[in-house]
Amino acid sequence: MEQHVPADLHGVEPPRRHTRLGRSASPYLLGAPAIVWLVVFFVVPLVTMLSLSIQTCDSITLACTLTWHFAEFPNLIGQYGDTFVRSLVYAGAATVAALVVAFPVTYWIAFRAKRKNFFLLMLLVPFFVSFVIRTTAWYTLLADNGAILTKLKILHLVPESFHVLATPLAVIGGLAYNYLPFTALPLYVALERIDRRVMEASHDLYATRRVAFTHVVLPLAVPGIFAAFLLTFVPAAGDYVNAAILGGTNTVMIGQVIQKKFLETADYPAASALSTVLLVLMLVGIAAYAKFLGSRTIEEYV
Amino acid sequence: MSALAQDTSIPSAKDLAPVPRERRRRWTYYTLPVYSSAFFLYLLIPITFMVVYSFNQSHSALPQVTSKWQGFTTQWYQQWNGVPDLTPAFFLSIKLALIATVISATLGTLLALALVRYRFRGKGATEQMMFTNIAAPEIVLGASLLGFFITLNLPRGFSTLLIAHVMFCVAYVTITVRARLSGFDPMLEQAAQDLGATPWVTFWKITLPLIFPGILAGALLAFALSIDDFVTSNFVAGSSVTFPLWVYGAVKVGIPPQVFVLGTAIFSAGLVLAVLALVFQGRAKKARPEPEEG
Amino acid sequence: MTEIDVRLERVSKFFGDVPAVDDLSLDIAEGEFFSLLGPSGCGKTTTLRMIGGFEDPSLGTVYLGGRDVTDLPPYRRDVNTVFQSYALFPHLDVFENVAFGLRRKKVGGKDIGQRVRDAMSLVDLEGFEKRKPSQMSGGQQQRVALARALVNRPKVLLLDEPLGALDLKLRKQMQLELKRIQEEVGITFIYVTHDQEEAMTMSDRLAVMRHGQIEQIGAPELVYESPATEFVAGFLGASNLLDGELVRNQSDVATVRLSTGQDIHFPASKVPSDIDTLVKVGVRPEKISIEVDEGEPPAGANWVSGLLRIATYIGVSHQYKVEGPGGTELTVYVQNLGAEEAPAPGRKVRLTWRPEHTFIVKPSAALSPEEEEE
Amino acid sequence: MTDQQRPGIDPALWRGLTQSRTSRRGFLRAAGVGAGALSLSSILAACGTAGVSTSSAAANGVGSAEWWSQQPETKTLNYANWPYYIDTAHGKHPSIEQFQQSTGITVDYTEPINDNTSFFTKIRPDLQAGNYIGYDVIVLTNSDPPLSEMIGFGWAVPLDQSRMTNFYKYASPLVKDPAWDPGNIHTMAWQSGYTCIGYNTKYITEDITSIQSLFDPKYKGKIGMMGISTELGSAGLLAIGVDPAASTPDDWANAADKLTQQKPLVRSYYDQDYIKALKNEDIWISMVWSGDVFQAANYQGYDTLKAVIPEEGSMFWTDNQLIPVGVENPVAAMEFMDYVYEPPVQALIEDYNAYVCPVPAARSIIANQLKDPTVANSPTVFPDAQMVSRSKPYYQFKNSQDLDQWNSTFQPIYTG
Repeated sequence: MEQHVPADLHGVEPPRRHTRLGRSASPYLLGAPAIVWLVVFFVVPLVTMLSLSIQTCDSITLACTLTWHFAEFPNLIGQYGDTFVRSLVYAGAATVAALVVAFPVTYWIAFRAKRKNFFLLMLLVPFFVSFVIRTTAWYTLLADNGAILTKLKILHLVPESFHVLATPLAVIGGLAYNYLPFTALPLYVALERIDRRVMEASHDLYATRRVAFTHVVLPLAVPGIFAAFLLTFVPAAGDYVNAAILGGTNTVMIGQVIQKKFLETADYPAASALSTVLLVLMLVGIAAYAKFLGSRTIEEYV
Repeated sequence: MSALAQDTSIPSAKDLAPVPRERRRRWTYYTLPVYSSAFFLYLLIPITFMVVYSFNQSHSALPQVTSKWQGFTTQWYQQWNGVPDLTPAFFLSIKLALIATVISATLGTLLALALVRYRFRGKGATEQMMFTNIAAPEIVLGASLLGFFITLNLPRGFSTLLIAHVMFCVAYVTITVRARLSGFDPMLEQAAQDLGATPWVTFWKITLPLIFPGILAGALLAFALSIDDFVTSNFVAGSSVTFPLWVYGAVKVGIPPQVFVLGTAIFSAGLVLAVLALVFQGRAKKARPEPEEG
Repeated sequence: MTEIDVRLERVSKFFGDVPAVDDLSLDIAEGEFFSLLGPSGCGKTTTLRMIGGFEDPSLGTVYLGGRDVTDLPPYRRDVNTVFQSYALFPHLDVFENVAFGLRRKKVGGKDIGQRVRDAMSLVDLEGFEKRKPSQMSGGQQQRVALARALVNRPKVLLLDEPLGALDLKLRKQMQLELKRIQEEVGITFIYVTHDQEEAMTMSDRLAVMRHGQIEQIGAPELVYESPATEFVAGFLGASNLLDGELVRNQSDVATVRLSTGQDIHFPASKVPSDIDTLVKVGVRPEKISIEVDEGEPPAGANWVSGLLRIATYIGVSHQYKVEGPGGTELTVYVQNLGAEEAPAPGRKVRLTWRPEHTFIVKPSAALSPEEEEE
Repeated sequence: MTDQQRPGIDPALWRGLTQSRTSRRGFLRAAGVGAGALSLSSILAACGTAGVSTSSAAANGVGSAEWWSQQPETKTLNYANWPYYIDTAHGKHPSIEQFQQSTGITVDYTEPINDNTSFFTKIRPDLQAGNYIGYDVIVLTNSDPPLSEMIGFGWAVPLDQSRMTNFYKYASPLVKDPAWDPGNIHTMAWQSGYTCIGYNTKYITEDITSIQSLFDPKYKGKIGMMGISTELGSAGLLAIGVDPAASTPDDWANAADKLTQQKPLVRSYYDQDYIKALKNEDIWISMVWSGDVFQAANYQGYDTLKAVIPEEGSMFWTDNQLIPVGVENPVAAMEFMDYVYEPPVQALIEDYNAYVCPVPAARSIIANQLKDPTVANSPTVFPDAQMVSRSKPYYQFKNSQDLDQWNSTFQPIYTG
């Protein structure tokens, strides 16, 4: 075979190549429609609204001017501090309840169930029924003279004056029920990922089932638990429909206040300021997640 | 060496009659399945209530849903469109959900492709934005969007509903499709291009068929989110009334049984679609090559 | 056969600031079975992907059949690839996988059927057309990938470690099969591998790459017998290298003086033109004979003394590890003829080889851990 | 509601419930189409515009006798009303058909108003510029700010009093010379309604006669109040014996104290959903809108529900027809606004919507000619003299500080 030695090209500069335009631009071309949509219809409105919290508005003419008026915040926190705390407590209780209720089920689906996809679908099934209808169904079922309480009262299991609606329990229960899929799915993702061999290894190293669970499964599921917590707690803290339908006088949540401020009294600075506080709480949660568990993993669980 | 000696002293398996052994299971083995069944039952309570009470008779001049069972009837199914304004609201929701699903599925798929395939400036920010979008309380989304539309002097109605629905669906679609894409071998696309397929042909012949179950799952999620949305729609609907908005309004005075009929219809359709998607996905998974050891 | 089919002209590829391929020039003749050999990260796959059009060179030009294709996307190049993971389309059956390229070229339906059948018989897979890739074994999938590429009758076939996923036995078999097919179809094959044995078995010529550059290029025998660098010598099989100084370089015999003061002689034609005085001399383990260090060394032969450390019986041969001059470990393979008693460890031994089996190389930088992994 | 009153499905009835007068107050406002819309756009609008009354009717002589005398008699009329508020049969509005036949004026009757504030927002830029907003007549409620803003900013054309013959002849005293528009300079009522007390006679056997019953500890946990600041505040004022229309901020504070003390007794602060709670028997007594209880008791079989106007009085709200500036067909507008005060015409409308009728003379026509005694004999459709005397007007907000103060006094009660 003849040797093909390339001609001596040294001394001539090789032509510099440009990456084909399509290649470098393609992520932008592909992503642009969705990104632009989100920036224009999510980020910009959000920032605009947040800026309202430091504006001053006239409630008849509704003229607002940017006054860098931060005084709204301490006022509102003073006035609605209890409501805020209540919202956080309810959302926290609902989230913990949802976690506790959902964890064994997701564990079962991830580790033991045969038709995983089917049961995952079952978790999502409530989504196919309007959330208003679901909540109304609970309302009807739990009414003071509704199907459930009447029977309990006939059996004298609860006193005649017992009621569930208009109590914190009803609101927390409603929140926990409605946000369950958001709790269950990240949990499932986290548990599904745990390598079965790690479990075997732990048994090999003399771990009982309980020890394997507490020392292997739980720590490995922590990012998922945190993601589930975030995805349940944050929307629940801002929710107002559950409290509006199922709650009563002393179960008012901050979402209801914001809604009233926005839609009834058009008190934009106050509503925006309250929303800002809510958002800040959420961002603190996300930041904490990113700090402790790395920002990469956030997306993996949603 | 002593272990080896011991080993050889054990009679070989052939010499022993097989001992029938049943795997002994402690009662705790059954707690999880039993608990899970109870959990799913609990999840289904309000849905069951809806389906069952869509067959409940009513003797009132103005039939409304109550928890009192008054006898079986299919009357409400025959008169499914008997409530004025509910039917248009229902169809508005269907139309809105369909269009929002198509748009968000398209945009979300494209974004997912960009996120999985490329590293680009702003990728991290995009992912953060998506997460914030998903986690943000709906009331904040709706309220800020309303303010924005008013600022732009955009009349509220179908178009603003559509914008809002795409806005809150697109991140979900992106995440779902991306999950599917990350298991996708990019070599397949290179192979197609190597065999003479242009990027366009490659997308239609290779990429799309393979990620289709992911897109379907994302679209299904988008459809469910859209048709169920109340809070955000509430802010941006203008004078349009969607199904959840109508129901929320009616809930305050008592809802007609037709709401349960239409709710059951949406639920059944969603279930059928989801099961189809499941079957489809199962088949697609079977068609994927098993990773070779080595 | 003298037609140049693929030419790379001063091609570089940077990922960020890191050069994966560094100012590489290469000509490959039509019909040649050419291998790019090197450890992982040497740039061999990147080079292949630039020929295929999957990577754009940062600098330089790629020619196919004399035509500048640097800016052409893969689907406009008359080149096909067999991917490492095969990249068979999971949703299409075998027939449609193989027919994919033909359909893109708008070949008529009848012709497609015929050509697919031909390709399938070429790779010995008649009758598998209706299977899905997932229903086939690794070896069968490999053949489908080959058929899918060959059916398009490309000018050049690129193979990216196509046998990497197969077990050893199947691999050996496929190596022969690939060579047979290549001879049958007469297409230029460019084959990327990190397995030197594989490269030597099949290639007409091979290029050993390191750090994005070609260390040596040539026929397998040449590269094996006369490696140009310490790296090539080490990468292509075991070799024994001794540090020394080039003291005499006359017309017919050259001499290298080892650190022990001993001289090693070899034909002057083996001395590369651009070599310095500090060199390494080497000899392949199978070229060495080993004997107990007694009496006069044979005249005209090169020899060194050492201490036998380990003797290993490996069936076809005996393998000896000897501590040579300056503590260098030397390896010796002795064919198992069953005639002699093997020397026992601990003995002083003498290693002897013929001057023409000696080679001389430039010292290279030490191997990085990733390279050694291979 | 006569000929359509089949059991089961009566579209009109359904509208009455879900899109009723009350639903517009409660649901659509809660639905966020309203106040939100108003404010943000105005933020922008108002940022650049200092004066709002550049197009003031009075400033340009619009609505003066001289102006009216110059207006041509056009043959079209664009009328904007709330949905399901006018008689409808077979897809037509008989009262309008009749008007068109007798006058030759073509009426384009539309139903774009779901909420006072959102509608006001839509028309506001045109009003500000003095443009024709596309409607010659619009209908706004006195208890919400937009009506007083329309009048205050001079955007409501003073009516031609000489063309109000039917009105002066037949209008009920409840809507004549109202507090929100003394002398009916700018408005003529369309329909009215009460915010009163509803209760379930199954649980409450005594006669409820006083608003104090809402504050009675023996109904603890079974009391419903409205979580709407104008309604709740007015109820509080009535309870401390202050006439809301004449109240002062000091009174508000006292009323708020009273309401705050009441809070432990209250099951929940409702908007329109109080009616469901009443029907479910979750609450026994509540602030209600009269129409809801009327419909629940008469059409839905909740016959133990009863609405009463207590001796302290009840808040009385009215939807008002008015002519916006920039009007193109003012004469036709006047004609139609006055036309609906003809008793036979009003009887048609009233029998359809069953709110508080502004024309007492329509009663006998409904009873005798339309043969619908339920509507004719309802005290909430045709209030008797005692009820009229107990009808209380809402407080009229003077300025933004006023409104702010009201809201910040009463809103924390139900949002705290």
